[in-house]
Amino acid sequence: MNVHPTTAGMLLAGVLFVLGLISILVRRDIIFMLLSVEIMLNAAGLAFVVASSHWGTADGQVMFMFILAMAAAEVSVGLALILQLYHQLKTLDSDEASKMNG
Amino acid sequence: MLPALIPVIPFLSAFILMLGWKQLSRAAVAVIGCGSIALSAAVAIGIAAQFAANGEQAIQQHVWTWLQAGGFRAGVDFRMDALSVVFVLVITIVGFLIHVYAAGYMHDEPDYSRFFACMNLFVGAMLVLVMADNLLLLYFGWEGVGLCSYLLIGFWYKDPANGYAARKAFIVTRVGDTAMGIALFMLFQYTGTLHIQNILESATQLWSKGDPTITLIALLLLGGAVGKSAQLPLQTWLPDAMAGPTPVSALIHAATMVTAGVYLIARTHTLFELAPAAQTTTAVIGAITLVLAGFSALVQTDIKRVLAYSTVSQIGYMFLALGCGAWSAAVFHFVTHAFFKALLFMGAGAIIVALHHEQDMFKMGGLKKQLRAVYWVFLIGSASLAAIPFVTAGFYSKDQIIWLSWSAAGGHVGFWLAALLGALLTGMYTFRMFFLVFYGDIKTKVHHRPGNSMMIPLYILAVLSTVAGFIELPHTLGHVTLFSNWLLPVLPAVTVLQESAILEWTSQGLSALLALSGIGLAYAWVVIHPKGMVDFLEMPAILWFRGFWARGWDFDKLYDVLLVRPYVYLSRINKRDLVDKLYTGLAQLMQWCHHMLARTQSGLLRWYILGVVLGAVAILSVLIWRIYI
Amino acid sequence: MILLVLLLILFVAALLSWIVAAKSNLLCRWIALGSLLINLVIVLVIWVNHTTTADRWWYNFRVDWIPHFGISLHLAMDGLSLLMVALTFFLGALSVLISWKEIDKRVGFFHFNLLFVLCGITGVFLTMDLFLFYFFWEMMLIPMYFLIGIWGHERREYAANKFFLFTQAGGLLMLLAILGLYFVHGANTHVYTFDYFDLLNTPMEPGTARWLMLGFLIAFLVKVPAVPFHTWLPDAHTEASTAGSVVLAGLLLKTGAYGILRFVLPLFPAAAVEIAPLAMLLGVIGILYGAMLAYAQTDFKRLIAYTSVSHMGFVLLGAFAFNEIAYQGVVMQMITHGISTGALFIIAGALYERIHTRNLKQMGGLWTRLPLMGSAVMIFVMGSLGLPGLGNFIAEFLVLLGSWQANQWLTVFATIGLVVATAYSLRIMQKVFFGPCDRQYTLPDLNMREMVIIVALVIVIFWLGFHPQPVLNTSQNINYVVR
Amino acid sequence: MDPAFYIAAAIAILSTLMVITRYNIMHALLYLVVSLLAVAVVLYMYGAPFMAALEVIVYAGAIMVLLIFFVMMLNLGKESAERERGWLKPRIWIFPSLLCIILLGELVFLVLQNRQPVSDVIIVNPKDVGMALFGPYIIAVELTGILLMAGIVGAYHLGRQKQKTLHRFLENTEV
Repeated sequence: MNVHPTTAGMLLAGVLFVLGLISILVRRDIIFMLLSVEIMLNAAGLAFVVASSHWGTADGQVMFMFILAMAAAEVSVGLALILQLYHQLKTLDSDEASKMNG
Repeated sequence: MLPALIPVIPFLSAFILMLGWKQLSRAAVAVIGCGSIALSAAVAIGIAAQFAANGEQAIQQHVWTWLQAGGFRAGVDFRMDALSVVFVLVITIVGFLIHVYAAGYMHDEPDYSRFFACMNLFVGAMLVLVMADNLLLLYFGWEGVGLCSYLLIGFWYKDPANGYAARKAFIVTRVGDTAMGIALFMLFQYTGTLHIQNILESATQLWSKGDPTITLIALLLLGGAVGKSAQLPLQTWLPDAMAGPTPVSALIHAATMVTAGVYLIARTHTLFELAPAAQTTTAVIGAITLVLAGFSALVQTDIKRVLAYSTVSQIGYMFLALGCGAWSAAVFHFVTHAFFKALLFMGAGAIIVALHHEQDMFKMGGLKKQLRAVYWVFLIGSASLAAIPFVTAGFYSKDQIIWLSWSAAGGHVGFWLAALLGALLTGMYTFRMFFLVFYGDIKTKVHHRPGNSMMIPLYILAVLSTVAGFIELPHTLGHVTLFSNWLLPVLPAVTVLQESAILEWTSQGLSALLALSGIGLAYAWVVIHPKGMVDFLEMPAILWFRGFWARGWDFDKLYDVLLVRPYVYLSRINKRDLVDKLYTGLAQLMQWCHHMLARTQSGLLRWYILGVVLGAVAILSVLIWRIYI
Repeated sequence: MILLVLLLILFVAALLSWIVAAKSNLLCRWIALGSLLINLVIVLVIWVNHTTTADRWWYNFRVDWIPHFGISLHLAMDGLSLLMVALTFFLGALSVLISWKEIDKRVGFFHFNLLFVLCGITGVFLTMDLFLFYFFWEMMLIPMYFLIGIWGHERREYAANKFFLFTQAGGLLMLLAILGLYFVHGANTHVYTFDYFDLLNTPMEPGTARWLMLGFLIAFLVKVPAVPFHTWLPDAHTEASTAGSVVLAGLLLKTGAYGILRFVLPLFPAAAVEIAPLAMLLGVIGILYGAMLAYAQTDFKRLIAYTSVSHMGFVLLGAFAFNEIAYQGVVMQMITHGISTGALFIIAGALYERIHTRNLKQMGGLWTRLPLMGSAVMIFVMGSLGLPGLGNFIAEFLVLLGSWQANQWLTVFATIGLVVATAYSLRIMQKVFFGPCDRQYTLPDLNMREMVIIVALVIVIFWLGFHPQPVLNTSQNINYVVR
Repeated sequence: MDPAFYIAAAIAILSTLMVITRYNIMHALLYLVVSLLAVAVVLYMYGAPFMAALEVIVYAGAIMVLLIFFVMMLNLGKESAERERGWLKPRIWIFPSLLCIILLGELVFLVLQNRQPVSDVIIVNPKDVGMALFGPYIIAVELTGILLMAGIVGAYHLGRQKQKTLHRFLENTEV
């Protein structure tokens, strides 16, 4: 099959990203939502690496590393927040945390 | 002597009376009120004498420049010429007599001072009207008398009906004034001035006979005159104006103010001569009004309303005369009418007071014995109004009009017939009233006899109503033309087409015969055969006509349906202002949008993400659309 | 310099009266009254001593403010300004007098606001720099907002907000137009200035002129107010305290009319001629529509407010007739309307103090109890229906006479407005003073203070009616409007 | 492309699908680990071996393990799985899924616009990455450091169990 590697990689990244998006849209459980964010971040990182290989430069991979670092920070803070939320609301339902409505 | 004194004295006295309404005693009020008019009358007579001595040279006086702006100039300038002198004399003398009468008539009323203040104010404004040298000052007097009329019709303000009558009078006349105002604008546009003499001079150069512009101007002036003089189609206010005290009716709504229209047309006769169509319209209005009002007068039950309709009818005669070009005849009728109508009104007032404010003629009767003096003067007044030949002033003035309505240049046989019909009606309604009041059974007891201050003016007026006719006698009877000669410098002589003594005799004979037969009919119905009259009047068809005429041919209803009610209805439903709804609607729309937007702020995380996704889809769609499709 | 003094006196008095009120309300009132009377005397002295010269501008005072942007403190006075300023101080002094008893809470702040708004109005009438003009234009807005919003009647907040929004929206359009004019002038002449005299002969495209003129015109139409923009007026007038109503009707509306005469017509003569028929039409619609609305009202003050709409229609009609007679009439109308409507509001306020209602249906027959007040109302009602002998007649007659030369049909309809004016004017008398009176208790008639106010107003309105020539002479120089 | 790529890609997609359809959080996490490993393979084949290693170590290793331990700490069992089942009704997920598929379609359309001739992937050395990282991107690296530091402090601060201390905007809840 003569598919341009960049095209293939980008398609894969796109599919993964959209799957993550679907998940974050349909889930109410806040941990699942965090999970979905991870999927999407990962997909984005993949896209960067594919681009990096397409142009033959290191920038994309650098970006991937940054995404990795950010994902780590995000997960740590996110989990702490979920913990607090769970203690406050006794649930992981994100819809319960809708006090900031208009 | 200064002409300005004539109106200034009543104004001053009105001012004093207004300021001193609490401090002045009744006697003082009466003295100031009547004295000022007497003084004014004296000055007027003096000026008239001076005027006559000077060979009828118009006396002018410039008091101050009222306003001057951008080429427009109007001063407070007075001018006395023959026409003004006639009007000034009638106004001051009749006004004085009525003031004296009112001092007695109103004696028991509260607000004595207010009454005399308004009456003086009225006389002053009326004098300004007839002495004004320019149309703006004339308009000042014109509106001033309207205001006083309003104040005095609504004098007994506690009854809302009086207030409404006053309001109606003011508004209806204001409709006419609006027309007159537009005429003023047009005159200024074409002649560049509102100075009456200048206008009259330049009019003949500016316009040829029958020019549409001058016709329009003359018609608009006629509109003003029609409003003030209660002619068709603006006659409806006058009968209601009888809500005021009787001296007011006598002074304002019979003798002087309502003839302001006659004055205006006579004053601007040059314009009307240039506009034959407008002049004919004047005559037609006069003819129709005098007949319609005659019928209405015939069926009234209120004595003052009979007189009110009779006034409308008599002014119709004057308009007819004006329309036929018989200028001096109209003014002559104004003079005699002022005398005998004031007399009749004040006589009626004396009766009304005597019967404890009873105005319904069918509740009067048999007063001949009880009020002898009033009986005689009322008889003289009625005779003059009905134009009984040879001995009454009314005969000479009215007969002249009847004859000229046919024979004059602007005359027509139709006008003549209408005038004759009017003569018959006048005889009928006048003496119907007379017999109802003074003959028959006593229905209401007399509880108060009029005093001297009320009776003396009546005697004087009775004399005037008789002798005033002898200053102008027709060709067939002596041919005295003192009056028309006097007016000749101002008002041109009438052009008579048919100089035939026989025809004139016929006309006079006919009118006299009709007047007398009218009286005979009234006598037959009221005195000899009252039963038959009642039977006849109760017939359904007659009953309908009676109602129709009594309501003044339903003009009130017509205007009510056509103008008043739609206006009131429209303004009522629009009370909250439709335009405001536009803005409050806008505010509400904004508020609605705010609520809608606020609701999207649900606090649900997924909802927000959905928004992000929608945005992404939209942006990409646009991108694809723009680049690839 | 004297012009700056006029403004400074008001400004200082405003601050002083606020400070002093903490100690004594009476002193605060006297300071306010005194400052206005001093100003009135100054203006009258200027007027009396002035001899007609060829120069149109009586005083001209100019100091650079922000020279970088061409902004200067430029005050000037001609006949029109003088008349308007005199009216401002006269009605201002009366407003202080009528608030003497009516306002008893936050007296200091009230007088601060009152003097401040008067200061703004004076500034508007005197300034000849467009930036400064906008400054004063907005300066009179805020205190007025407080005057309505704090000391008003029941729905005062609604009314105050409405007033603020309408005038602010108009003001912003004007700001845009001012800036537009500034830049157009700068681009065409390379002189960037806000100075009125420099901007007078700005060369510009007809299209541009049209848009800029519209910006100014709409701001002024809102203030005048012309018909589609009039709806703030009845609410504001009705809900404001008496002094607020007097200042609103007597002065604030005049700033709109003044703006049209001073700015719209001279700055954009060609565009103004183009829009003249439309503006005159708006004027006539205002006359008839306002009168019709006035006729339907049952609230005394609201009725008077709508008569303002009707009367200011004459101003619009005359301003766009482009001839001297109409223009003189407009100036007269501005003054006489201020006097007569102000007087009616004062009386409505006095009546409210006595019977605690503004509802016409609950009045009637008051002549028996209050003959003096009745006479006063009679005079001013007659004024508002245009009775000769009172100032309003001169004004309306001149406007109509002038506009007849410009547009005859519209003038005919405007003249019909006089009939309708009669209907609503007499309705006031009928509902309030005529008819039976069911009040058994006695009401105090006008007291000394109110008599002083009313007599002053009556004298002025009669003076204007019988001898308007001094005013007409003062406002005579108009070659800059009618070109 | 290598068949290996297709296999890895298929595994990644399938396992991700499994992640998003699981009711049990633990299963989902484990599928996610699989997915991440598959992606690591893909990364390797795109010439980024170092990144592949990082993916395995940091993502699949550290982050996922952190999540797993967290879930275990909360002790979410059958109940939450049941609740999850109740929430995931077609009515809920159909519309968002359609929307996302539209988005995917657009992405695919855009990606497929790439008409360049097929070429091999270009391998980028870890050394180049390191040079770039500490060359032009040095500021970003510093910032990332600060971010991680903030993450640590934040996690510590938020993770502390404070009795009765409600967060500012969670006060007055009807708990």
